[in-house]
Amino acid sequence: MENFSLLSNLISPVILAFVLGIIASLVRSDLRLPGALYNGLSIYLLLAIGMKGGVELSKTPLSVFIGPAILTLLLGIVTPIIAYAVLRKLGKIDRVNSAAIAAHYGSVSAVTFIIAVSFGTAMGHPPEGFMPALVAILEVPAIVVALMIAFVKDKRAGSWQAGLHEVLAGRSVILLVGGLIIGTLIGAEGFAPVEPFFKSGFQGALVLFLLELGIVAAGRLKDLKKVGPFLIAFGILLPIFHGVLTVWLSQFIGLSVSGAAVLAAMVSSASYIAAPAAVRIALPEANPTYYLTSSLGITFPFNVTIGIPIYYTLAEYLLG
Amino acid sequence: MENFSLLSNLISPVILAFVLGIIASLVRSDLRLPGALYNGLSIYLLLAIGMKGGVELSKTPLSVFIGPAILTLLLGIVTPIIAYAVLRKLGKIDRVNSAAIAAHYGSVSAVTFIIAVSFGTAMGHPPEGFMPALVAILEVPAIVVALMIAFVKDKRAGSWQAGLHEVLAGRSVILLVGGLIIGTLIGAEGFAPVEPFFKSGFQGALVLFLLELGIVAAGRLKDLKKVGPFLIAFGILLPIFHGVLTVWLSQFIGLSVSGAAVLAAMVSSASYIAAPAAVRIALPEANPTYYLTSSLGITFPFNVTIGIPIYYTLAEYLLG
Amino acid sequence: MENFSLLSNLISPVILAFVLGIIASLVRSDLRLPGALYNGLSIYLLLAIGMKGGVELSKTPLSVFIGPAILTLLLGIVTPIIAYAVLRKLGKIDRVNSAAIAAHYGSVSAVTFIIAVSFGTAMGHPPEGFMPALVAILEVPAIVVALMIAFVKDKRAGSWQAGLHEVLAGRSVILLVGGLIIGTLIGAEGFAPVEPFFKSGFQGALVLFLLELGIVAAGRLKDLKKVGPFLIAFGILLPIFHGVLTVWLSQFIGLSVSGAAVLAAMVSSASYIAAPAAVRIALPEANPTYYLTSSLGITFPFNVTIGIPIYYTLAEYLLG
Amino acid sequence: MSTKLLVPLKLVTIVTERILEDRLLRKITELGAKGYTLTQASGKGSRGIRSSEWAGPDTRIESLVSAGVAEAIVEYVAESFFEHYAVIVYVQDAQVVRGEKYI
Amino acid sequence: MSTKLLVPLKLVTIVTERILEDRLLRKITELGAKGYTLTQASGKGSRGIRSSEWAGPDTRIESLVSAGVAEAIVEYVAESFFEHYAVIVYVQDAQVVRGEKYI
Amino acid sequence: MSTKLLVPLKLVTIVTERILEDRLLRKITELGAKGYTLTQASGKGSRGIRSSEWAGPDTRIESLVSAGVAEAIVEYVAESFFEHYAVIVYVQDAQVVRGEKYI
Ligand SMILES: Nc1ncnc2c1ncn2[C@@H]1O[C@H](COP(=O)(O)O)[C@@H](O)[C@H]1O
Ligand SMILES: Nc1ncnc2c1ncn2[C@@H]1O[C@H](COP(=O)(O)O)[C@@H](O)[C@H]1O
Ligand SMILES: Nc1ncnc2c1ncn2[C@@H]1O[C@H](COP(=O)(O)O)[C@@H](O)[C@H]1O
Ligand code: NA
Ligand code: NA
Ligand code: NA
Repeated sequence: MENFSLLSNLISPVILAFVLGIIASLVRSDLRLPGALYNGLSIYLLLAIGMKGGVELSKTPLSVFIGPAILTLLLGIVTPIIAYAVLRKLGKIDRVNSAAIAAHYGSVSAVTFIIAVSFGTAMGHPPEGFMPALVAILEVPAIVVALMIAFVKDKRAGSWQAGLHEVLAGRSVILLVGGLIIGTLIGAEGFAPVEPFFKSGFQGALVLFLLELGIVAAGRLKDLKKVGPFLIAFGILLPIFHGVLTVWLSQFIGLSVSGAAVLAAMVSSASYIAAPAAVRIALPEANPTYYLTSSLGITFPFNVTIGIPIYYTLAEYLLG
Repeated sequence: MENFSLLSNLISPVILAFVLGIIASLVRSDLRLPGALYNGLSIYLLLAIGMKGGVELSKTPLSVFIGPAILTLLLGIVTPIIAYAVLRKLGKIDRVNSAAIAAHYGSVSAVTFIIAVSFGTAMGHPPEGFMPALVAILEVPAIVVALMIAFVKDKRAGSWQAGLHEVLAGRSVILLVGGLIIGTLIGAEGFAPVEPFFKSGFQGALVLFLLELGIVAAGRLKDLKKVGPFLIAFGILLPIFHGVLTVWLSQFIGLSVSGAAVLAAMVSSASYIAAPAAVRIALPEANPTYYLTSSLGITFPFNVTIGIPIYYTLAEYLLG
Repeated sequence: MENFSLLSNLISPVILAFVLGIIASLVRSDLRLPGALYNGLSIYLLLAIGMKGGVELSKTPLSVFIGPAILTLLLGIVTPIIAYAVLRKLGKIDRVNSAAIAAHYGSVSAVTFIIAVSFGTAMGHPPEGFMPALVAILEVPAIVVALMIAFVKDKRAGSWQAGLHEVLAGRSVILLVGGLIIGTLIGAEGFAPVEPFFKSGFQGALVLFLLELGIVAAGRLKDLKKVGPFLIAFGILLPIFHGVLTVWLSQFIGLSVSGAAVLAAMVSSASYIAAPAAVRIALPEANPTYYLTSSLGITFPFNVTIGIPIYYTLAEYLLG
Repeated sequence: MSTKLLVPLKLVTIVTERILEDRLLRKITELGAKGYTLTQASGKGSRGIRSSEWAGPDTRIESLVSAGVAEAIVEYVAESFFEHYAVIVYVQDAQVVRGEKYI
Repeated sequence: MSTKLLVPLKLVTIVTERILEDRLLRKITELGAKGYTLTQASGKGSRGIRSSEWAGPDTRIESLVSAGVAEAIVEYVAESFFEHYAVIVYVQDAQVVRGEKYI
Repeated sequence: MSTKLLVPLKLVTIVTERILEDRLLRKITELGAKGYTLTQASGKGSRGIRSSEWAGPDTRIESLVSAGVAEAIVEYVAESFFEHYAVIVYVQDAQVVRGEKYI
């Protein structure tokens, strides 16, 4: 499986579109995906992930799914606590900003997930079909845990309930969970008529989405100075730690090599859609520069270029 | 043909997306399709219907098409008169609001049409290919008739000509009729290169469209109280009556079982794109709450869940 | 090859959509593609052209590509000079407006290019796969040359550097060149997963794009009076001259019949995306009515209906 | 402001249903407006429910005009649309650069 | 302007993060605003970086209200949002047609 | 309004071609504007035809500034853009909450 190489990952159209977006931003191009299109693409991608996951889930025996599901839930609870501890103890970052960042690193980036799946699939090793269900499981708990940490001691400017509503009724969760349920109900046969739209078009839509994400991420890069060296290191090392931990734990629940690698990519990834919205509402005192720059400007590019091949290589080594 | 069951209709991805939209709205999610995308999807869907209909029409002998065309035209003239009479006599609704509602129930909902076609196709009984041409025929006359009723006696605040222009030059008619003509001119061969876009992607695009339609319809549900019990009953019983009438008449013009059922769904449906715009211009005194809530909040959900299977079952019984 | 007929070109869905857009505008329809969608489509089309060109380029030996590339570059330098001379000498048009128009007629219209390719492909004679790379080569030089002409003698209100930046960092160039590079790097294998999105959907997306282009072009038609008979004749005769010149020169560089015809269509076409933006910045004194009406209102419709079949017929005659 | 460039004019703002846009623009041009600026808007007012979600969102029309023209526009809109359509109109003072262009 | 149709009111404009929109609209309605007009906006201010590109662009809220209500809205926004959120609020005079509707 | 929170400032509004946006924003920041709000717009003016349909729709820039900065912006725009570009600029009074932030 020497194919899990860094290079073959880097020259996928999706990653190159991300790079093109960064370059376009650096040369001050007028290129921008219209907001409506970017929103539309994110709705499409999330619903597609959910539905495809649901279709697969409808074929999966509970006995196969239960182990990965429980592990994912546990990691969703543990990883924000790890992240918080590291930020407070090693980074000396104040409580509210630590909790805000922890919410992001405990939750999951759907795009990182998709790219991890594509990477394995392109290598000829598609992961388990039910993985999208794990994305839905991983999305929420970390945000809840991190907000609990933030609210447990102090009086806060924001509203804990409003933040929770923002996650639970936010479009990420509605589309992922709604899609999962729809996919489970309709099964493969019911999915067939919409398959050309949601499956064949998926990778191409992702190219456009990452073009814009590159433009946005480039805008974050100029804030690297402001976040300081600790947060830069944190944004690379914590994902590696979470990824390694996940691969190691995956040994015990019967995931395939690719499944373990994809779960590692998910756990190591930092949310930049659901978490920012919830944190902005619940913890307005937290500085968005910290959590957005680290999750979108550092961890996301790191994971999709270097992180994912590492997790695959490690999974191959431990589980292969 | 016991397959024409309610359940198999309800668990299609399209209907479930509609339900998901309703739920998203009820839990106050921030999920909304951007306006530009919703408009774009409606342009795509209408043009696709038109073109596919035109391609089929180019293969259909006039002798086969003429019967259904004349019946459709007649129903487009008669049904608004029926609707008006019922609203005035039984509902005691004032003249202008009755005419406004009648315009909607005489015209046609393109989405209901599409879902009716999909239902039959999924059951293995696709209707005649020229049906979209009937949508174009059904769209306009009812609105003209209803406006005539409204303007014949009284002086009105709005402009009859402006309303008529709004229907005839409105994008529904331009796209349906334009698409029909394009499809007829290019035929199957000319359609081939654009077929992946307009045909394979169609059902999936409809899923996104209905997601938004669910969100909008949910916004209408809170007005159910305002429209009162008569209009709620009207929004269910009139479609059934129109549907039954249509199926019964279809016996005499050589439509297939599916063709009759789809025509019944069309005739029974209420417009909520072309008619509201025309009525708002021509009859501004009419209260939009009445016509929008009944057509979008009551009749549309009724038809796509319960109505369509009823029309199919009846058509099977009478024509099968 | 009697198939290269005017009629078979005119009844393609793409041209008919353009006509439908014109009609919609003439009857004052409310039909308009939302701006976000129109922008999104143009991003999609340009990136798709670039990527497909790059994939083909990765298979093309340099020896085959070098001849066409040099010819294209030369034509990109010579045609704006021809255009400028004609406008100044025959048209007596002032220097700044002549330079502005020359920038448009030296550069290239990507949509004209696509339609020329489709035309040949539909006739069973697809041109060389590397043609999109020639679009990228043809886009910029003419604008540079024309701005040089404008700035060489006089002090100008606009900024030459800003105009140049507008072309080079403009989304046309970023997407075309970026797409070319991505396509070259990923090759056919890497392109496979995104092929359904970028290739199968392409013709259909073009239909929607031309619908809007028709609406916009119709808005230009009312300015025909303002631009006067000289510019109308110029907008038809110069493209023919450029097209004939290109076909004749193509004999010497080993292009196929279709390749020569497509290159002729490109060279004869006038830019209406990259050039207007650059010219507006660099030459604000120039009157947009002149360059937009002639390039979009005259040359574009002429080329896609009559010009392209002429270039094909001539290429067949000279090279066939 | 003391700049000699500035001319005092009236800024008339109209927020109304998209469906009236064409008619309104034609009319205010007739009444003497030399230009206008449009933005997409949405909103809530006394008419709880409107068809605007179907006819597209509301439109917000701004026009800089002389006091006389402002008065004519205000009267026209009030008479023609207030009864049956969702509409709001207000007038503000504005100092306009090279304002004589717009009179 | 001398038209008898016009009533002097206050136009309160708030530009802020999209995420606050719902809460703000509910509150200004409570405080007495009879309507509002929304437009999408983007912008730059003292808070260099904001999450608005993720939470969607900013929102621009305009409401025509009486002087008293304007004061209440201004105070509410200043107290509730100024410290932690990107927000700007300003008040202008406006002559509103049939303005008594909005008081 | 009597609220002590309010500071009288000038609201400068510029509607112009999208293509000038970057340059204008850089310049008004240089001239002392502490922030701005952008909305997408379209419109009609003295220049019947413009390239804006190609360069994207117009842009509407609003900036709350001191009287001095307003004057500088007005002069800059008038000098640099009035001749060749589609542009309109006007200035209004506004009472700004915590307005000292923007001076
Ligand atoms: N008090 C207000 N302040 C600002 N805008 C308003 C106000 N009232 C109404 N509007 C706007 O005017 C439109 C029509 O209002 P109405 O005719 O009262 O339903 C609404 O959709 C709002 O966009
Ligand atoms: N001086 C200003 N003029 C106009 N709009 C402003 C100004 N300052 C801030 N804004 C708007 O208010 C938002 C929040 O500003 P701030 O809280 O200062 O970051 C910005 O994104 C702008 O849209
Ligand atoms: N009288 C006016 N009132 C409001 N906006 C205007 C007016 N005149 C021009 N504009 C706006 O300014 C832009 C440029 O105007 P102009 O330079 O006169 O073509 C137009 O596209 C409108 O958006
Ligand atoms: Na994570
Ligand atoms: Na009907
Ligand atoms: Na050219």
